[in-house]
Amino acid sequence: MQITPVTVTFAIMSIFALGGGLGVVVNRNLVHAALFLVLSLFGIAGLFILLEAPFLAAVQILVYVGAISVLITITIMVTRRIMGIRESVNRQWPVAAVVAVLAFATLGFVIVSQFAGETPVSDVPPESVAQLGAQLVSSQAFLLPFELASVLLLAALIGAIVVARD
Amino acid sequence: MLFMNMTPDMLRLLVWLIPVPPLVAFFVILLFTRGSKLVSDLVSVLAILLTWVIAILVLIAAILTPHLGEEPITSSIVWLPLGESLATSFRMGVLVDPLGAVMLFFVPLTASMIFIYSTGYMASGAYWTEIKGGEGGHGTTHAAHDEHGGEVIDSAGRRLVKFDASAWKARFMAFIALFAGGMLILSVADNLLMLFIGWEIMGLCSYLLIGFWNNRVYANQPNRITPMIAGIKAFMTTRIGDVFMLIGIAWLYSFTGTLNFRDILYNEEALHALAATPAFPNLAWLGGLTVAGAIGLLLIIGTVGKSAQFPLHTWLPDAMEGPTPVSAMIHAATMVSAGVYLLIRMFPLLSAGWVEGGPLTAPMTAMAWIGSFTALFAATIAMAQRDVKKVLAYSTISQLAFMVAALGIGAYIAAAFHLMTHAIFKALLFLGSGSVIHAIEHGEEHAHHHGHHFPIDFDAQDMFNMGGLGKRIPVTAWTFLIGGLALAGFPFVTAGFWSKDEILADAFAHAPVVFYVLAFTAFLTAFYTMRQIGLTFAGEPRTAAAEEASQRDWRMNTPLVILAFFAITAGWIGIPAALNPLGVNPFHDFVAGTLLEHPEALPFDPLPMIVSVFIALTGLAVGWLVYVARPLKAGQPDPLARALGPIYTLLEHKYYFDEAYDFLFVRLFQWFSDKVVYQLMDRGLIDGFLHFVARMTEWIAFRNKDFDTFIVNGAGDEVAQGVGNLGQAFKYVQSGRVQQYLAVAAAGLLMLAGVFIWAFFLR
Amino acid sequence: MADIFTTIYHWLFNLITGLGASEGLATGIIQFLGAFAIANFALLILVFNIWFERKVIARMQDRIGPNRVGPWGIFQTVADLAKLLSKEIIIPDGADLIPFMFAPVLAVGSVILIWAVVPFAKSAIGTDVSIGALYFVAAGSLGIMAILLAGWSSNNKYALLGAFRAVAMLVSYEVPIILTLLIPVLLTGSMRMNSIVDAQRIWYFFGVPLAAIIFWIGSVAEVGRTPFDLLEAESEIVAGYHIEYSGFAFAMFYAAEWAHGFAICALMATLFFGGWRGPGVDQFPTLGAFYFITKTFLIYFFQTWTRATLPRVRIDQVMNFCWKFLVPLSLLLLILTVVVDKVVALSGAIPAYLSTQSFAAMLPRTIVLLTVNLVVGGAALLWIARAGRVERERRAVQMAAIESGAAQQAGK
Amino acid sequence: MIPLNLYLLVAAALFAMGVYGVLARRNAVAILMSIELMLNAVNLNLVSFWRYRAPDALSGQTFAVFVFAVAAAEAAVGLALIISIYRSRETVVAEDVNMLKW
Repeated sequence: MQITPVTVTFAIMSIFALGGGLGVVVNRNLVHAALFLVLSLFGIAGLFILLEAPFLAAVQILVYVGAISVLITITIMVTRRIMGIRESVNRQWPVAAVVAVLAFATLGFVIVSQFAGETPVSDVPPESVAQLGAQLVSSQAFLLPFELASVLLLAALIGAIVVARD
Repeated sequence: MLFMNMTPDMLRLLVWLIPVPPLVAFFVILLFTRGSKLVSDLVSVLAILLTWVIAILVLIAAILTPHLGEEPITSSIVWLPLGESLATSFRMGVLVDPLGAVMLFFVPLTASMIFIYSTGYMASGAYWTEIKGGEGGHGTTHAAHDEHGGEVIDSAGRRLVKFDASAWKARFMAFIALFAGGMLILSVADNLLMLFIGWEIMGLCSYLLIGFWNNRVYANQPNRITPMIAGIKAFMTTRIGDVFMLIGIAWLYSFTGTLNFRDILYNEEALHALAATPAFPNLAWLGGLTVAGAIGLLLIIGTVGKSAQFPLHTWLPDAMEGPTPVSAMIHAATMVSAGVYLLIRMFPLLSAGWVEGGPLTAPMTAMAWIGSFTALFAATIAMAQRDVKKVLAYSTISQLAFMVAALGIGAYIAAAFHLMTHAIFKALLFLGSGSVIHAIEHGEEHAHHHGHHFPIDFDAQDMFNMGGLGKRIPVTAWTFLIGGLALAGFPFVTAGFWSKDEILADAFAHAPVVFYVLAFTAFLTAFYTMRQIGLTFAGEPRTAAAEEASQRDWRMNTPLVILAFFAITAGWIGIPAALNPLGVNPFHDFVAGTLLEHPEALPFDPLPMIVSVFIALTGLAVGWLVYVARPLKAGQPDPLARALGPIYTLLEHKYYFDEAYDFLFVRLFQWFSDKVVYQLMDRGLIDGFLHFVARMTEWIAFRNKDFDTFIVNGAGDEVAQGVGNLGQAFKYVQSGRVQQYLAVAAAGLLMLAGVFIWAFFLR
Repeated sequence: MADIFTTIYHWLFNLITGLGASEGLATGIIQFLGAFAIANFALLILVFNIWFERKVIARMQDRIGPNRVGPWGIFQTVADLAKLLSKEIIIPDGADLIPFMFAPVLAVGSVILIWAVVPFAKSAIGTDVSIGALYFVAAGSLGIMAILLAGWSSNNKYALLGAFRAVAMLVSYEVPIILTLLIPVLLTGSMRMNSIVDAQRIWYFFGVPLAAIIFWIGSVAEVGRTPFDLLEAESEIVAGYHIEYSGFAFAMFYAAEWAHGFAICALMATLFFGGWRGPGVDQFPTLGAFYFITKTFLIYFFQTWTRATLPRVRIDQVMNFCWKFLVPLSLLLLILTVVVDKVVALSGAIPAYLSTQSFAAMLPRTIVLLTVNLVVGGAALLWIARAGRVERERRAVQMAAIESGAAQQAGK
Repeated sequence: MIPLNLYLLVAAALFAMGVYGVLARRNAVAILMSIELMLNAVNLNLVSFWRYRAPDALSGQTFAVFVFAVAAAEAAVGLALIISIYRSRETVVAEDVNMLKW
């Protein structure tokens, strides 16, 4: 694979995503972990752009960085006493490590053995964003799941308020 | 009129809207208007009436549609699109074909009536409830009525007070609204899964409603089943059927790749494939059971549970613990009908590979046997019941069995016809009985105000406490009479006659055995109906309560009258062509369209009709002679008891089925869990081992404590310590740490993944 | 009819390829140069903006304002800049260094990102992505993270307090912003900035003024300018989240805030005031840039004007105003706009209702939407007037109680 | 063009990290963050399969949108729970919240 802007971008974004992920799970300082999470999410967003899904990339930034990460960071800051925790992993971390490695090995095996060197079957149709929007509200496509998702969000909203208030 | 210039799209939209109002009403009541009984009544009744109007519009449009069977009113949306194209995704939708139209005729009708009736029925009444704990408890067994709400002690030593039965009325209206919504979903569903959703909604509601008076107890009868228990019982029993049904549905889906009725039942090759493929190729002893057969049997089990057929019938009589409108709802309009509706709907599948006159398929044979047996069995029980509602309950089982048997012998249209008429007149009977109970309770009130004393276990539902109500509640009496005659199949006038006669005619033509059984059952039916009418309305009052009984609630009387009207007329649309002034059998011709190849009507045969006329009349006559001509005096035993002797006791105790089940399953499992698991394994093995070890060490230590105390004690301590540590070590399995559980789960998942890889890639 | 920007583009392209670079490389270089130019514009224009604002406010407050450095004190900001740059960046004890240093960068970056989708002229736009509007919201939401980090890493309770306040307010005000941003997007049928501008033969402001106003209020709150400047209210939380910042780090926050303030003016102009649209722009596309800058500065003047006029509001008032007034109002407006628009379009009562081809073609739609907006806006005004009256009465009662209590105290 | 399996490998690695974090981190918030990582890995898979296998049917993107919704709901509720636990038990260490045991 020759060096093209795309490959370079892919490399950088993957490094962001994976490095950020690593930071999230190993960093002792939670605020830094949150920062790494943001970095990782950025990487994913970049990969989305490479996959020609700009809408998802924007939503990724908006929802994850703009909302979820902020939420997480605020929680970290509100539960401030936990900053005292020194050791960041519990007693079973070796088990966890083994499980994680095995999981990666399993997935990797399937991926490498099944999807080696596959390239897109066709180009993305123009105005795919418009199509996406149309599909979400078409009764012949995703209308029902879409409504369900909105109800779920409403329920989560109310539930979160009820749980978190004094 | 509106439906004349209704575009197809509007029509489809209307079909979608049919189940909506009750469901909305459910949430509105539960969320907002809970506080006010009046508003809740209005909301629910308006909702169901709206549904009724919509349903009537759709019904008329459907009847006006030519060849409705070929081009039914249907529309569907994608449930959840998966994979690369939207075309292959699973669809949810509505369907109104002739059969669905029949459902749309009687379900909203009966439901609306029941709703209106409930607003009156649930408005008053009181029952005993137990006070837990606390001090005090003065009062005697007969002090019940002296000061109202006063506390009494019953023979079981429980402290009871009267509880206002109308306290939770709003909730009740909400539940039946949800119930009606479930039934309507089921009626308009165009696929098995959606049907199953409605089915389960009703299952839940039946639990909620049967156990509605969940704090009710029966004075002096600590062993009598309470509403709470009855609800659980109904739920559990129907669950058994539902599980099998779900398996059947899954099997069907995995085989055909769709659950849509039209796609399966109206396409030759699918049915052929189903009927051709053996279900268990490697199980020869099953005698080449086809997939269609196997799935059919599973679905039948579902119906057996839902429609309370033998052997899963026991929940239904106990469901009588619920408020009477619930009994009417569950038994007439909706739930039990749903079971039979499922069978009728799936009939092409059940009869796949069956040709008119040919050998019956496995499911049909099963239905024929179950149906005819249950019919007779339940009818005999019904003869000996004292409780006015239990009689109806067993008669319901028996009538449903009629339909099942009819399907078993291929009498498709007769079954649908009887389903409709039965729903109407059985709803009428239940509402009537409810009004009777109400009257007796009012009578009890008045009589007590006039200084009468009743035992605290006075049962307002016991027919032997009634009598002579005909003059006191004429509306109820006449409508009940009409309903009873319809049930007994009083010739040429009532709806029940024509539908039952059609079943009998079919049976006579196809399966003589079934015919004889059903004919005899019809005789019993006529008899116990007359017995009930006689005991309830004829003669002189046998108690003070009956003496002063009264019921003048228009909310309860109007539905009775309306239903009585339909109980007469609903049958006329199905009069056989030969007798019909129109020269055709409209119902037959209409519903026949539902099937792929229309069953042609039987050539009219006078013999079965004569037989059924004769049977009905004799049954009624015998009942008349025994119970009406010489009405019972107070305290006089049931003449039937003298006639039948020990059999009567047997019947009275429902063939001891509850006891048998109790012994077979409940006790058995209790015994197993107690003796085997607890005593033997827990106490015996584990504790025994520990005790043994401990005692042994102690023994050794005692023996040798003179010399060598040190080692042996050490060893003993070690062993005891070891045992302790073992326990300590093991208890950590249950650590309460979610992450440990997760780790185990993940490890298990990985193992599965490994197996998967090995199976699909490495092998 | 090539405009100046395309001319420049071609000239550069030929130049670089002439130097022997591959076409891809040339495009890349030019894009980089474009980004560089836009970013610098966004930052350098501040130097002028700050002077402009100080001058305007001074005039409004009957002062002269900066008048020493350079003609009309125009170099005042340069002097301030030099001062700030020459100051030491103090890092407080126990500060979390990485976030502390990263926060200002993120703040400035998030603002500059916005400019990537602002169309100066039809052909002068950083990148005309198909999701421009969404991109703008996403980029804006990054600023929140910066504030949070700044507040946290300063290891100062006032900073953290200010950060929480700021985040609470910004997150809240994003809701009405997004809801009203949807309206021009819906009317255009695209999130592409250029399409949105293109569709404005009649400015959307005349069609949906209420949406424009709500968007404006929300944006001002996002920027945190008066009357929403309680985020760095010196009088209550000394300086909010950037209390511990000094020197250039502070300058970056400062720059970020002002740049953001200017960026929302540009977006306002783009979304509701027809962006680069103006007479003769189809013949001479270059005119577009001129129109755009003019509109932006007019709006900026309006912003300065509000700043000079309105007093600061309390945090609880800010939040209530957002959640209890703006959000429901914008939701209602959005739904009504969609429904009315759809109904009129589908009913076919007005031919070519959705056409944006000419002024005349857009007139009926504008009128329909305008009526909707006027009705909703009128109702909203009545409602909020009532609410305000109730509130004032409640306050009066409270104050009376307090005073009577105080009087009793004095009496004792 | 990048071959599909590279994207999938990145996603798999991210997922594995998430698994490790969920199982090994002590702090509940950290666990939540790891869950977010896993969700993102899933999204990456969905989108890349959509791009490479079925660009015409937008099911992949649509499901990613649903995952966003679920993730937002999950984060909101999860963090609310963490805060209320912190209020009542003064800790957000997952293994200290072990009332449900033997």
